[in-house]
Amino acid sequence: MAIEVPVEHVLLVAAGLFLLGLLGVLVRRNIIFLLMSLEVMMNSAGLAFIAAGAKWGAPDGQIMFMLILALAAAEVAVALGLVLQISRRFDTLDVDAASELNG
Amino acid sequence: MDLALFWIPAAVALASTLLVITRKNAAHALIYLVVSLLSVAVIFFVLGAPFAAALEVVIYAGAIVVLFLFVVMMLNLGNTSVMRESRWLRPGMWVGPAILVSILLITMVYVIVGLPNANVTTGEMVGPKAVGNELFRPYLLAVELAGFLLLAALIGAYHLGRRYLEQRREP
Amino acid sequence: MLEYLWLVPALPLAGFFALFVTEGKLPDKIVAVIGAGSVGLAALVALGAGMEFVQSGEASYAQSLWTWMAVGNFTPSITLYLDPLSLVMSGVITGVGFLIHLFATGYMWKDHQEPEGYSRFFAYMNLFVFAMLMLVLGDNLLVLFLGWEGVGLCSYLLIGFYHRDPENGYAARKAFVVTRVGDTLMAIGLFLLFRELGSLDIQTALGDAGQLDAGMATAIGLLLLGGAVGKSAQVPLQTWLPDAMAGPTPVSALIHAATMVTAGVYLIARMKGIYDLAPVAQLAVAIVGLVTLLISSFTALTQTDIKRILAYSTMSQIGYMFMALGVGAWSAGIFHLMTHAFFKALLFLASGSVILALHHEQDIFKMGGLWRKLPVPFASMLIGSIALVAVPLTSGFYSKDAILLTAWEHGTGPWFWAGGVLAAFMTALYTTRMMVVAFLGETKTEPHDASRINMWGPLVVLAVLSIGGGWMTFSVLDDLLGAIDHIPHIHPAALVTVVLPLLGIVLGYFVFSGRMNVNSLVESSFGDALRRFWQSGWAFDWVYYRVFVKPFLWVARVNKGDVVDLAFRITAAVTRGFHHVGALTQTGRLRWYAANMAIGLIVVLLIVASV
Amino acid sequence: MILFVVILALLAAGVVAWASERLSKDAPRLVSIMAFGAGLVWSAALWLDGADANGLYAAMDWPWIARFGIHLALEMDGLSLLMVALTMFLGIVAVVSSWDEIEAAHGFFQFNILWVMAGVVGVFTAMDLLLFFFFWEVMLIPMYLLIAIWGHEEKAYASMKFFLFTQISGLLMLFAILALVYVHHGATGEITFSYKALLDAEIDPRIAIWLMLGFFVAFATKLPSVPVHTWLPDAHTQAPTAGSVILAGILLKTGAYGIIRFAVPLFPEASADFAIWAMLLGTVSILYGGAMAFSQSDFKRLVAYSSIAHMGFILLGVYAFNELGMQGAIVTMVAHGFSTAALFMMAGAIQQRLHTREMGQMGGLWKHAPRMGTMTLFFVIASVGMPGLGNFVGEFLALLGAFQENWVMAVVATAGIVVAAVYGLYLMQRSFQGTPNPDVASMRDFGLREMSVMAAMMAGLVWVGVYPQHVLELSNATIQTLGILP
Repeated sequence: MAIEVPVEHVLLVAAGLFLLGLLGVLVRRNIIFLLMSLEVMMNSAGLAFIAAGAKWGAPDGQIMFMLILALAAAEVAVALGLVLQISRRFDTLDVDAASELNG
Repeated sequence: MDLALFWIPAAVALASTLLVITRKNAAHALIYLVVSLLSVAVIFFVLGAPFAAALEVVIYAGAIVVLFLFVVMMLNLGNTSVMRESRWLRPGMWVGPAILVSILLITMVYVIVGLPNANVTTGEMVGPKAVGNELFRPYLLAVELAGFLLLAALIGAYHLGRRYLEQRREP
Repeated sequence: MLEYLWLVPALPLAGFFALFVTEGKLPDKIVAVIGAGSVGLAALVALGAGMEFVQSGEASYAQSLWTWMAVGNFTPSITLYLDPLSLVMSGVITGVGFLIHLFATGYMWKDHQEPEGYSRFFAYMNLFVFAMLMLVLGDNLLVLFLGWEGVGLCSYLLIGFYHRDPENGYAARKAFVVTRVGDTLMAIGLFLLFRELGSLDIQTALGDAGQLDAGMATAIGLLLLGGAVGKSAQVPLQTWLPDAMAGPTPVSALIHAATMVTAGVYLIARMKGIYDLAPVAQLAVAIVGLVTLLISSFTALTQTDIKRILAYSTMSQIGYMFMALGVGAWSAGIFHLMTHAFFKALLFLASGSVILALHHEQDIFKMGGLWRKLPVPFASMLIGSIALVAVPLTSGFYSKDAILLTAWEHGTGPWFWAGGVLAAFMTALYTTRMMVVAFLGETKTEPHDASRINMWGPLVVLAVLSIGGGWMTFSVLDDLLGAIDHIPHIHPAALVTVVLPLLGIVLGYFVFSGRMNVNSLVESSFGDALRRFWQSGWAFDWVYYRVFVKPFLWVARVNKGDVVDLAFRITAAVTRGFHHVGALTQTGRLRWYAANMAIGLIVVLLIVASV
Repeated sequence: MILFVVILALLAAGVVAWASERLSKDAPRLVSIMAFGAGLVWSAALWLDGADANGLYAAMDWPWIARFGIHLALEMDGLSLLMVALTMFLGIVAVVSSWDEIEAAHGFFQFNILWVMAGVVGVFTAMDLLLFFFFWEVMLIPMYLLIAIWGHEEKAYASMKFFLFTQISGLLMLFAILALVYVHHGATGEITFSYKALLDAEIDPRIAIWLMLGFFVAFATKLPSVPVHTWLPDAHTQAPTAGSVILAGILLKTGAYGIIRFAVPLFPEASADFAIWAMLLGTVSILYGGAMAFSQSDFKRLVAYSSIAHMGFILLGVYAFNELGMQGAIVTMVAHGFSTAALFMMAGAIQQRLHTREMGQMGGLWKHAPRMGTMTLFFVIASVGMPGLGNFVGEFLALLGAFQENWVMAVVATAGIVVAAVYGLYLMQRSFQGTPNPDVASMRDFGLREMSVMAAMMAGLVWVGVYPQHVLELSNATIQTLGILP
């Protein structure tokens, strides 16, 4: 079923996804959207790993992807908890409101 | 011709991602996110990683997005939030980040295209068995660490969320 | 008795120690017994030891106690050294010291501010006697220096005895600091001596002094003179002595007349071997003496405070001693030191009784007519005065005469003699003034004589010594310092020397009792300016204040915050500035950080791509 | 072995003191007193016992990090014994002086004191450069805490300043140590931090001068010498009394000890070339410290600046490179330990009673507290350099030694004793003499506890001043073995 794809193409797609995610992170102020964008970025990183694994026909890429997956799951769990706290404390989902770490 | 098998889901992924970051309604955005994740899953499959593709569907498109959905529902983001989003998302906001990102894009494309040799994937399937063999032998430590991480996240999320719920109940 | 020589300094030290550890809790009577008794016992021991020493016919006797410190070849030992010179000195210190202590038991009886003041006073006095004895008995210059600093310390403590008055504290500190300037010079002299001769042992150093070249000997001589000048209140370090009169009068008698201020004379006489090699330094000694002599005798003429008059008089008499040493009349100088101790102690103690009787009135112009009311003090003052003026047959006459006659024969011509005679005339003038104004005329303050036997007893003894102290032939020092030069008294210079002071008395009597009117002279603008100039002690204080004290105070005030710290504070401020700039980038906004990360990524990628 | 046990015992006593706070308020300081008392007895016993054939009183050498040639090497010779005994004695003084000054966290306070002292004992006995550096740091942090927690108004500023000065200069020393080991390794192929091995290291003179400076700067900062002295007045002024006593009595001496033990013997030629500058720094310290002391109106600050002046004599003496100067420096270390510790204790006692250190708010205190006045007078006189008391012996020997080497410098420095008289007596005048300040209604005088400590310090000063031979003999053995004298 699998086909031969130039790695460059996959990497380009991964880069595109990554940059779209980054764009979202930079533009959106709503934390929910921000987190979604982050998910996209992580996903693109996973894609790059898979591509690398496929290049060598080795399972390591998939294992890395699984680790990223675990990371993403953990991150989302904690981050969403934080979202709840922020929305309660600042009464908004504006990420710029939570700027108490300013110097 | 074969490349179309790759490029079609890729195009879908890119397009739906673009929609994710531009939607004003969080629920809509989530739907597009699911689409994006599913199309990436297809790409995985095309690249010969069926196990990863399955995980992508189950965990990403399933569990994580559902988690998002729960939160969106808990926060009760209705029309007001859509209007607030449109207030926050003025077109001018896009300019600066877009420039940054396009510079990055150009450099990345430059770097990727400039890679030496012709690199082509093998086109072989690497099934769950191979992955499992590798995962629980040399990468066992990584699995353990991931377990720790998840446990920590579990406790953290529980802690954060519980306080939220308790404090909500008070008034 | 000689083997008990160590008891001489040890007894006063023990007295000090006893009074120190009991913290003034002893009854005053016991304090008096300890304070005066310890010195009295020391005087007895000194007398016994001295008699045995003279009978033994030895040139010297040394008693080694222990080695102070031993570092390489520097091994000063604590050794007591008795020779005629130190014998005379310790005799004066313990003898006159005992009489003054005795007087003080009465003088200080209720005259102190704190309950423990009486005890404290005698503790300091005993410590002083100890230090002074170490000074004269020490066989090593370092031990001498121990005594030297010790007496300075006690002088400081006793001048500031009534410490609640800040003026007294100032006077005490001034005395300590000014003499310390001299001490510093002396310390440098010791360093130099050690470097050149490898020992601070006096006899060893004097024995090896021949190795010194003339320049080095002169340098050492001048540095030691610096020390002597400070301690003995000679020009240019004389300014502390008049202020030192802030102390109780027995202190002035003991420290600032009889003993401590003569330490400089002792030092120079002790180091005769060095000065013999350095004629320039010796001449400097004579010049210092002459200048002090003249300056202080003119100043004494204008003072109104009886103790200040006596203080300037002391300076001038020590000037005589310096001049004596400088012109080579070594024995006569020490002789004068001894007689001066007698009559000046007498004068101070007598003035002390007067002051006490008048409730601390020291201005002679507020006294007047006291001779009838206070006969014993008056008689004592009178005897002390004629000895001071050197009326023939008094002790002062013999010693001063010997000095002036040697000065007459000095190689540089009769200049020193002339200055000395002029000063002798001035001495007669100001002494007469003091006596006439304070004791004759009409009574201005009613006295209240409370003196008892322990106060007038010492006066009588000292009066006898002031008259008869010069009758015996002073020859104990002949072997050590050379015999006193006796010239037949028919010489014209001798005649002038004798007659001029008598003229001064007569003139003084007529002027100050009002029988001769000199108002036009005194009240002229020149006369007034001169009077004020003299009264200020020839403006030394004024100059020193502006040249030394004021700049130092200015620096102290300006630099209180430590200018060096500025360098570190600026460093800290610059760092803090960078911190503020850096903190501006910390907006606390997540997307700002993310954008910066993106920029950083671009930069890194560009660098990677361009390589 | 015993040395290691002693250091461990002090550390353990610190922990015990901290824990014993639960028992009672008095327990921690009793633990401290007993620990220091035992230490003092122990050092006295060592002294009476005498040294072995090598001039050592105790020694041990265990491998620590063998791979890098780092040893747990401790040795106690005459100088070390002298300094350790002083440390133990001043430990008692420090505890007594803060007896009822500390209001919070008694246990932790005593813990810090004991740990500083443990570090100090390590510094005075370490025979391995890295171990030395380790102890150097060990004594720094508890001291920082003492100032930062129990200090006065500006404790944060003062403690930070103290920390930064010591730490940065310590860093220079660490560089110098590592570079020295590296150079030695290059020459012999052997990696070792052993002091004795490095003593014989042959170093290119051009490098040696820089390495020597690394050590010198660290020690001169600790000493302190102008121009890196400015941490001292702040630290002293703000520290609690026990902190000041330890700082002045002991910590400054570690700088002097370091110069004598490390900076000079490790780089004899470079030090000889540098001697003139070090002597100049000493001279400047004497005069500048004295003048600054006079400027101050704060009792403690004045004493702090006077310490700087006294430490100048140490630089002057050590870099005179003769026995007289070296002995003078060592005697000064001991005598200054007594006299300044006593003055700081006095300052602390006054502050505790009057709640001020400003001399403008004192005056005429003698009326209320004649004992305190007498004690202050005694120690002021000692620090002014009165013969018969310890400071004189030290300063005179240092100056005498310096005079043989460079008479100009010695003459200028001698002027410092005049300045000492000026500020010393001024201190006395403004605090205890003069018109009694009407604002001071009464003041509790010293009791038996304070007086016994004061009496011990007075006895110490008189002992050193009248018969310094005991000190001189102890240090002489060390001076001869260091091999730095011509």
